[in-house]
Amino acid sequence: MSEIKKFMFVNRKAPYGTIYALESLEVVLITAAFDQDVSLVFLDDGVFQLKKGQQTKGIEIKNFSPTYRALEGYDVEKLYVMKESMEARGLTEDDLLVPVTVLTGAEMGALMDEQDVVLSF
Amino acid sequence: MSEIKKFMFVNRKAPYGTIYALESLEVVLITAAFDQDVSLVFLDDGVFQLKKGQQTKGIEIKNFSPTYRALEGYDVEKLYVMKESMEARGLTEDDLLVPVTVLTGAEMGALMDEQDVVLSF
Amino acid sequence: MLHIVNKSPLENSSLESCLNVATSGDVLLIEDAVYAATTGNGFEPKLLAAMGKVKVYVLQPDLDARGMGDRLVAGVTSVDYSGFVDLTTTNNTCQSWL
Amino acid sequence: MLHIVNKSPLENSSLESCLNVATSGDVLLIEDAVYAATTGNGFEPKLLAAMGKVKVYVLQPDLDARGMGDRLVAGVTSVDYSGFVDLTTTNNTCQSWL
Amino acid sequence: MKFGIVVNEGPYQHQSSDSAYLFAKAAIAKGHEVWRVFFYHDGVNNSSALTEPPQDDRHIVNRWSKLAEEHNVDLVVCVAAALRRGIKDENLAKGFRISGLGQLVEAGTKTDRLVTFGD
Amino acid sequence: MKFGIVVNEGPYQHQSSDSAYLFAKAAIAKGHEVWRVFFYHDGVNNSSALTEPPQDDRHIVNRWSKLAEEHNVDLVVCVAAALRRGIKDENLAKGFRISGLGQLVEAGTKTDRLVTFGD
Repeated sequence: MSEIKKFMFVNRKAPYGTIYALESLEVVLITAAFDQDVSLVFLDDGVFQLKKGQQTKGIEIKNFSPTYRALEGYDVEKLYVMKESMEARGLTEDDLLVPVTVLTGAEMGALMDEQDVVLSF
Repeated sequence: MSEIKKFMFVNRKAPYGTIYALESLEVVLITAAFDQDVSLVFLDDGVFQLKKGQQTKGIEIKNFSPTYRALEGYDVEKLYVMKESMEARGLTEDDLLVPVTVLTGAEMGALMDEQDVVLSF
Repeated sequence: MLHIVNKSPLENSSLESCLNVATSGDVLLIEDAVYAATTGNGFEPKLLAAMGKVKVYVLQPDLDARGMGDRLVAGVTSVDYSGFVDLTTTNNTCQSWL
Repeated sequence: MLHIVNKSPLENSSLESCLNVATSGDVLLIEDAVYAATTGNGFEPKLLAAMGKVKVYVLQPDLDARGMGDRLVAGVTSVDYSGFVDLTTTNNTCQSWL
Repeated sequence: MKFGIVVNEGPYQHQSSDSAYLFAKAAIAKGHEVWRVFFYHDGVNNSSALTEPPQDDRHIVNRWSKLAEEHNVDLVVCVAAALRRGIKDENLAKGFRISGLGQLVEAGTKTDRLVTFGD
Repeated sequence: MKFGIVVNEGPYQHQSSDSAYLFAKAAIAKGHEVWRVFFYHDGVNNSSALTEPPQDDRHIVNRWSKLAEEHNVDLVVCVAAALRRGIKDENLAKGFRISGLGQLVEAGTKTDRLVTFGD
């Protein structure tokens, strides 16, 4: 693919309750492999995807959270978390698996406006 | 089936956006056909199921709301709507397709406690 | 950009999230989100407040299907599927608040 | 009776509806609803208020899966799947707030 | 006690099917009987014999089949819901059977407890 | 304009597939091109050849097949999502093809607009 576009992945759902977080991550990896400009944003319950210490043995579902740590290796480095969403869930940056940039809702809206393609699952 | 039990069907979802309302109605009809004691309760967005004047031609989905009017013919006569849910949606009893008994949340909770089987879709 | 919302605001927080993030542009309510644009619903005050910064549209076929065609909140613009397509072309991108 | 809730209270209104209707009995939080029983979440005050009339349980495996095992709100009782089964037998009926 | 279980969502997309399965297994481990699992709505997709998850993932369909075989659990798929979603005898996994909604009503009348899992 | 459409939910259970179809039809009616529809997550269930809704209901699967035939729309089903949910070539409806997630990325790069429908 010759064109390079700005892809934003909007993650708004908690992990495990539904498969969206996992299957979204699969798209992110492929999009990065196609050398596109990838941003991931986490807002609402999506911030829970990045919570440290996930232990899924008791629900017999694979823990896919280590993949977030591996994103850097795929040159996916733009990770944004919405401040208000994090605060409403009693979370701080220290609770998250990876370093992120924290944005306010308005800043996130502005960032969204700059994209070529916005994908939401 | 010799046993007669008190079945309550809890309808909490709007019609058309998802299929639950329609497929729930199919279970209600069968349960009545098996001569069980059937109650239907409508709360939260479920009260929208009973809204008069549904015109589904533009979305190419079958309008199943006339079935609520037919329930009486199947001896399904216990229909309850939660007062707070109706009010929060700007609806009154006049907006509904069928006569219902209006209950407060607490009254609905008490009615739920009396059932043998509660089914929610 | 165009923000598309498809969930009832009385059951799900996605419309509220959308309105917190969208600082400008168009918001289109489809499927169960159309209830947000009906008079007397509990979310109405929040929708009215947001109408200062975004323009709100509603998909009429979804409103009609739900028997709510006659109670549209003033200031909300009704569109059919053809108008929905137009909104995706007049805006550069669209985000679905699923 | 036993009320089973499986949705995040920050995204969906089902837990709030449940707590408005349930005047007594047990409430079990499973799947994404377990977030309601974690300290510092926005729904915590409403959960604490409800704990005067209902007893609240949370499914520990779902809490652990989400990395929230160490931040359970005080007064909420944690159960495993075996305890979930017990709750359905000690109560006469159960309603899932889907 | 005698349990009936209702599953309203398909495998993988929602956790409901996993929760239902782990509940059933725990009930059986405690000496209860899981008399019937009724698959309704998208729940009928739990019975597709063609399902092939990644190797490192749980196989939700086979897990149900095995539970049925080992503990004599009656796995019933709603025929109307199944036809709407492309589940027929030709792609039905082992241990499942397709039948009518009356089987759900019966699960309500014949069991001590009916527990529903869905979205 | 050239459109890409993403469908994330199966037929009947959610309205998303209906909305996506009516949007596609309206876009074509206005002279736009619907270049590709990508079916992801439970959306893959839109492609089951075994689907048989009641006679008085719309046939969501056939409707997609017909759209593809008449307007040359590329209907792509994600292979990983499809295997997880029991969709394979043997039960794939006419006009659909199974392929990888790269086809979704391509739908993003090669079209003017990408519109997502889901739950």
